[in-house]
Amino acid sequence: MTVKLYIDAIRDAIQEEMRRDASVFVLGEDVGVRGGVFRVTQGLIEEFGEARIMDTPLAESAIAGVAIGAAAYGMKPIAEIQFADFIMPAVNQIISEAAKMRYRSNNDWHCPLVIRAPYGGGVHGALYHSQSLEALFYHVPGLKIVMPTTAADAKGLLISAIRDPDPVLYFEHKGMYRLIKDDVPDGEHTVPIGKAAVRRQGVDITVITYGLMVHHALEAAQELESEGVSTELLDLRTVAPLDRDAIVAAARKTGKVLIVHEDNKTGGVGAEVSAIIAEEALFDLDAPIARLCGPDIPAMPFSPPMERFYMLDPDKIATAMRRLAAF
Amino acid sequence: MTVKLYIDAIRDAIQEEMRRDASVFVLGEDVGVRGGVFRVTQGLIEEFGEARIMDTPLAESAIAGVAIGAAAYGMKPIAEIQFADFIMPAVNQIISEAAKMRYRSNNDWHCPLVIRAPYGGGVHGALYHSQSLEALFYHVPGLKIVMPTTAADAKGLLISAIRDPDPVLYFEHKGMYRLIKDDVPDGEHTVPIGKAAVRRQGVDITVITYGLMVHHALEAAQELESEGVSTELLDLRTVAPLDRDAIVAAARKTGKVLIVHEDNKTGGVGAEVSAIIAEEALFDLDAPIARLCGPDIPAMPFSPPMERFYMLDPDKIATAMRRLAAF
Amino acid sequence: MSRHGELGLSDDDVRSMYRYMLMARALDERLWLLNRAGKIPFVVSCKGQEGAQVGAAFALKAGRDYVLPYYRDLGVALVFGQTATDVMLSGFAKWEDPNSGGRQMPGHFGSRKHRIVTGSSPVSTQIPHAVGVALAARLRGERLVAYTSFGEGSSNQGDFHEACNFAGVHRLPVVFFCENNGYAISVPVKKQLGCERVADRAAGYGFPGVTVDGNDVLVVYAAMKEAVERALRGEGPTLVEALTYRLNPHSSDDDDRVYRTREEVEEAKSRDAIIAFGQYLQTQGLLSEEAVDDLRKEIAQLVDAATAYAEKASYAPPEEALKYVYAE
Amino acid sequence: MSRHGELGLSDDDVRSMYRYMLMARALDERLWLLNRAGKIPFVVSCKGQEGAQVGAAFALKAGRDYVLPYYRDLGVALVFGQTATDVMLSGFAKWEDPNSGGRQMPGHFGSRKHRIVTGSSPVSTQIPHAVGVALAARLRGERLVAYTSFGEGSSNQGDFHEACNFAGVHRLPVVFFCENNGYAISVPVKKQLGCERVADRAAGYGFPGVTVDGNDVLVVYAAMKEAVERALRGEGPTLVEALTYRLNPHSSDDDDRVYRTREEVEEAKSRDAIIAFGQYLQTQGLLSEEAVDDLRKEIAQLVDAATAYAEKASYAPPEEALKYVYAE
Ligand SMILES: Cc1ncc(C[n+]2csc(CCOP(=O)(O)OP(=O)(O)O)c2C)c(N)n1
Ligand SMILES: Cc1ncc(C[n+]2csc(CCOP(=O)(O)OP(=O)(O)O)c2C)c(N)n1
Ligand SMILES: [Mg+2]
Ligand SMILES: [Mg+2]
Repeated sequence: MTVKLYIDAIRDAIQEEMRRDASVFVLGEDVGVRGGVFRVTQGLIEEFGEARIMDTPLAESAIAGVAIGAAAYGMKPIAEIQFADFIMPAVNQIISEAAKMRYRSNNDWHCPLVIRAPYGGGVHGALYHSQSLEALFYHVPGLKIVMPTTAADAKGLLISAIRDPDPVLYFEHKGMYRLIKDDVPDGEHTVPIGKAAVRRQGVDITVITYGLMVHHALEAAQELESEGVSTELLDLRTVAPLDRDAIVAAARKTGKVLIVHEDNKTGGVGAEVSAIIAEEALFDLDAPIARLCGPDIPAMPFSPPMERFYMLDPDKIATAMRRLAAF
Repeated sequence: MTVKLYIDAIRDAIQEEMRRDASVFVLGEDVGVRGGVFRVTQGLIEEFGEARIMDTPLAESAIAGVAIGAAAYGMKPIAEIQFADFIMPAVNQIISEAAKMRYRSNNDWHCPLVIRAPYGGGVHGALYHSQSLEALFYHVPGLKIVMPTTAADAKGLLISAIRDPDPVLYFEHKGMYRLIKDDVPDGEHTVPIGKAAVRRQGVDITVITYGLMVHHALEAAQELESEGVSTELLDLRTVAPLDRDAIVAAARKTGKVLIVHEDNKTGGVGAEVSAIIAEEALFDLDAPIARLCGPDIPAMPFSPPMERFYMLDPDKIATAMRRLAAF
Repeated sequence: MSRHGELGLSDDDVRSMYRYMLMARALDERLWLLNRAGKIPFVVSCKGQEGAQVGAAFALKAGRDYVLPYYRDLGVALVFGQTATDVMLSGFAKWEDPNSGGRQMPGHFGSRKHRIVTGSSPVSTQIPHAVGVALAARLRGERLVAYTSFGEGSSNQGDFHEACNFAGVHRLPVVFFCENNGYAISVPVKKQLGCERVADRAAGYGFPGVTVDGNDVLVVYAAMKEAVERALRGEGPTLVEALTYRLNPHSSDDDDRVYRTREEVEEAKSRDAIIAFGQYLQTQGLLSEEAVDDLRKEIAQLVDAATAYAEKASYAPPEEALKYVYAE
Repeated sequence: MSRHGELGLSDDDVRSMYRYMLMARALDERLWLLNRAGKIPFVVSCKGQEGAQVGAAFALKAGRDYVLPYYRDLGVALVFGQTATDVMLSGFAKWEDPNSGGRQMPGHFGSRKHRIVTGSSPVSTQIPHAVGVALAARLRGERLVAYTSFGEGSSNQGDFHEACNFAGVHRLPVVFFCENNGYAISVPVKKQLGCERVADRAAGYGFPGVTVDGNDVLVVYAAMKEAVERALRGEGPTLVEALTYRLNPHSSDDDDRVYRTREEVEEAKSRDAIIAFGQYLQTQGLLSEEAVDDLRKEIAQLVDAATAYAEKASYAPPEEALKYVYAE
């Protein structure tokens, strides 16, 4: 175990897998000598050379499409999209192609591809460098989406994603890169895709969330603990496919559920989580299923007061938790 | 009132608005002399000429992007995407641009654009000519999405969409073009965007759906009526923004809700509908909120038995309704 | 020396090419008939483009090269190993269809064992895939060519541009093959392309672009051969544009009478590569009229047998639809 | 006659051009300082490209033409009517920012009254918009030019290709202006473009493409003037590529030392259009050294005042974030 920054855990996973498996390579904008605009791939070009740490032209549909072709051939590409917001031009390749390649060929062709993209706000990124994009993809059969919360998961889920025989979107919160650090197992460490994690046990209310919001919710839960409210906190970790069993169990445990995400509310991952609970655990509920999410505005403004207005924080979450506990 | 086919009602709406307002024009693939691959725009080039019924190059991002530019200038473009499945290359233009133009300019620039796209299956369209695409967009603030069920709504919602000051996606079910006909008011006829319609009053169970499934559900409801089960049937008509009041009222009325859609289940419009009910009407419910949707497979296969397996029909819906009624 | 001899093609080669052209034509015509008889729901036709396709495919090497053909490229799929039965199984959407198990429409080729990469319906998405295959092969040290084809209308998609440029920057062994048949469904090339020739676009990616007569099989072969050799020498991609014509409507759902004259279609029929190549073989004394008749008969029997087999074959059970969303 | 006189530019015109260049430079430098002082969170720089921008903008006509500039095109925004105060309000993300009310980062220009169409961050999306504006104007019978700019890296996006082709097919009055500064963030042009010059791409869309020295303001103006006149004559689009250099890192978040040498940057500084154009004006006797000093002082005062105003101006109230998702 070594305490690592979230960003370093991501780099470690790439580096270890590249050493282990010659099929793994990285492609994206500025991933080479620049080491990525966030420095995730820093130093890798020195070790692996520019053939395996490849600066691409500025063209996301090609980044995804070329990676898909390489994956079909049998490589294991890790494509970096510089900001999740810029994955939009690649949507056709991701949804029409990567997600459907195995299915449409009746299992003959496969697409073992990882697409990494920094998402999330609170970093003065304004409308187009702050968005959460999981709602765009989590309804697409054939894709998997992981959104790690801890450095340990960042490493373990990335290694699992690279080894996965199907396309995996790996969304990393840019606000967490240098904010979050925790114990990461040294060497080979995988975290199963599709499994949520209970981050805190409790009996009064259940909070279901993922990504940066897990940390905010943990802070809020601590505050509520001091007020006598005990919180069960489920970190989804994978948002597609969702861990139905864990969701239902967490909801049943307290009968009061608050779903939290940074992404806009309508049609977000929280909608499906709520629907799963309403489908499978309705009679265990003691309160309406609450959601606390980003407001339904196109994206997060640049000006600090409006950005803060958009972003959730421990206070806002604690308020929603109190309301639920008091129900 | 004249009985009209669904497809003719769409054409009427375009024609009448083009006569009324010189800003309205149509662009898309094969919309000109071919009249569209489904013949929606048949005859329009003869009346309006090729400047206003414009065959574009085969490039959806340009179709959307050029239409956005024209809308910003002050025109009212109606862009046709030949099959909803092929809207994917235009996602960046629709989500990053059309949806955010007003917001990002602080109300200075507007994008009064309609994008029409035939969706839906059961027509031997296979994986890429059958999909329902609303889940890709309904979570995007800044977009509106209408999915008319009747010929009257097809006309009224299209006229409303054309006059709307913001971008509207207009999804028309290709299986309904020549299957559905009903009374359409002659001349100017608008249907408000954002308002659902109660298609059938009932007291035992509530079915909430939209598009072709409304017709299947009506058939199923009739069957159940004969078995003594009375169905409240809500046709959403607009899937973004959803008519929350109508959804909550319909759920409250019977306490037993079945949500039906052709689109895949996970993360579909039904997820948000369920979440709204779980949020606002939980204690009025007498049964878990049920969803009957397309299975979570990438898309609808070509071979007839597998296509039928994917598609919902009155029988499958009736079965789900019976189960709910018996709960 | 004969024209084909100069290109390094043996007499057997050109006879074989002709046979593939006839086979593609026969399959296409049968599928069309089956559609009109209500037996199969959809066909997209290669008719008129077989010469360009077979000319292109013969410059490649099945087993070594990867192909990412578009929906009309039946000729290429056949040269790369698909059989008449495979094609019919796909037409009837049967379980044994090697392309998709009946999941996709006909014309959506794919089989790993033949190095035919699975294709979809949205046009041009295969073009970056071909670049990816070429890149991957280089990373693995495998010497091969990735071939991908598309129509002239499809060369207007962003994916064409992004893929060509990517291949140009990295000098990857890709051949971009455009079958310019003058129409994208109803839209004539004048309304599709700002430029005269799709090949004019290659200069924007730093590699050669050539336009050839797609009705002259040997001219197509020659251009493709040069492109393949360039690619194998590590000199990068080539864009080859074959001028051809689609003799049928766009698909079995189309009616081409509203957008082109019968005279135009008839005139194009007279320039059919199958006629021209047949005459060439006869002039060269490589195929008597009799031999052609025999060949046609043999092919007709193959197509009959394939049709009978495919018609009787079973559909995938409905629940098969749930399989292979992910690895199992 | 003087070079500028031959181009139809008056002495006042060229003095005005120089003033805009200095103004853009001064605003950029101030924004950069404010960023380094922690007062504004982000800047994207025009430094080094002002000459190309002002040269381009002067060939257009504010009030008549529409511009769809990319994030570096501060020079164009100024010529089209944005003021120093506007720019500073945007830098400080204040409510009065005419571009976005503080919603967007600086460099995301937009104001309806100046016919500057609102821009976003994903590169190249504005290029089809420009084509749409041109198309709409033609439909309305309004005679104008739509100008849009982008970097050379951004010319690799599918939207560039689709938009250029659309404009080419319909011979629309668009000028595509590429500011080729040699890098897309860290990636040099060699790894971006398969071709030598972005202008090589124009042939693929059937319209002229020219490459000019972006450090020579009058050469840029001349090329743009010709493009604008062509457009107004109904002869369609032109692609103008200006070879230029970005003197600053990509943005205030970038560090360019890892990907280019200091020597290269210093060398580029010596070729700065502002120096060259200043010398030209002096040689022509249009601007004494003294006059330049006065001009710089006047501009510095304007920038000071704008900064002071913007710094004191208020932010939009937080709940403003909820407004204008749809028409209200
Ligand atoms: C992205 C996308 N848009 C639209 C279509 C519908 N479509 C199928 S084929 C076709 C025309 C293709 O024309 P071209 O590229 O010239 O090839 P051809 O069919 O003439 O061989 C169109 C518009 C599609 N398949 N994919
Ligand atoms: C679609 C998209 N992908 C990535 C980015 C991130 N990004 C912003 S600017 C830039 C480089 C642009 O280079 P170029 O087009 O040459 O313009 P320059 O900045 O050099 O003027 C990149 C990669 C973006 N804004 N949009
Ligand atoms: Mg064609
Ligand atoms: Mg650049």
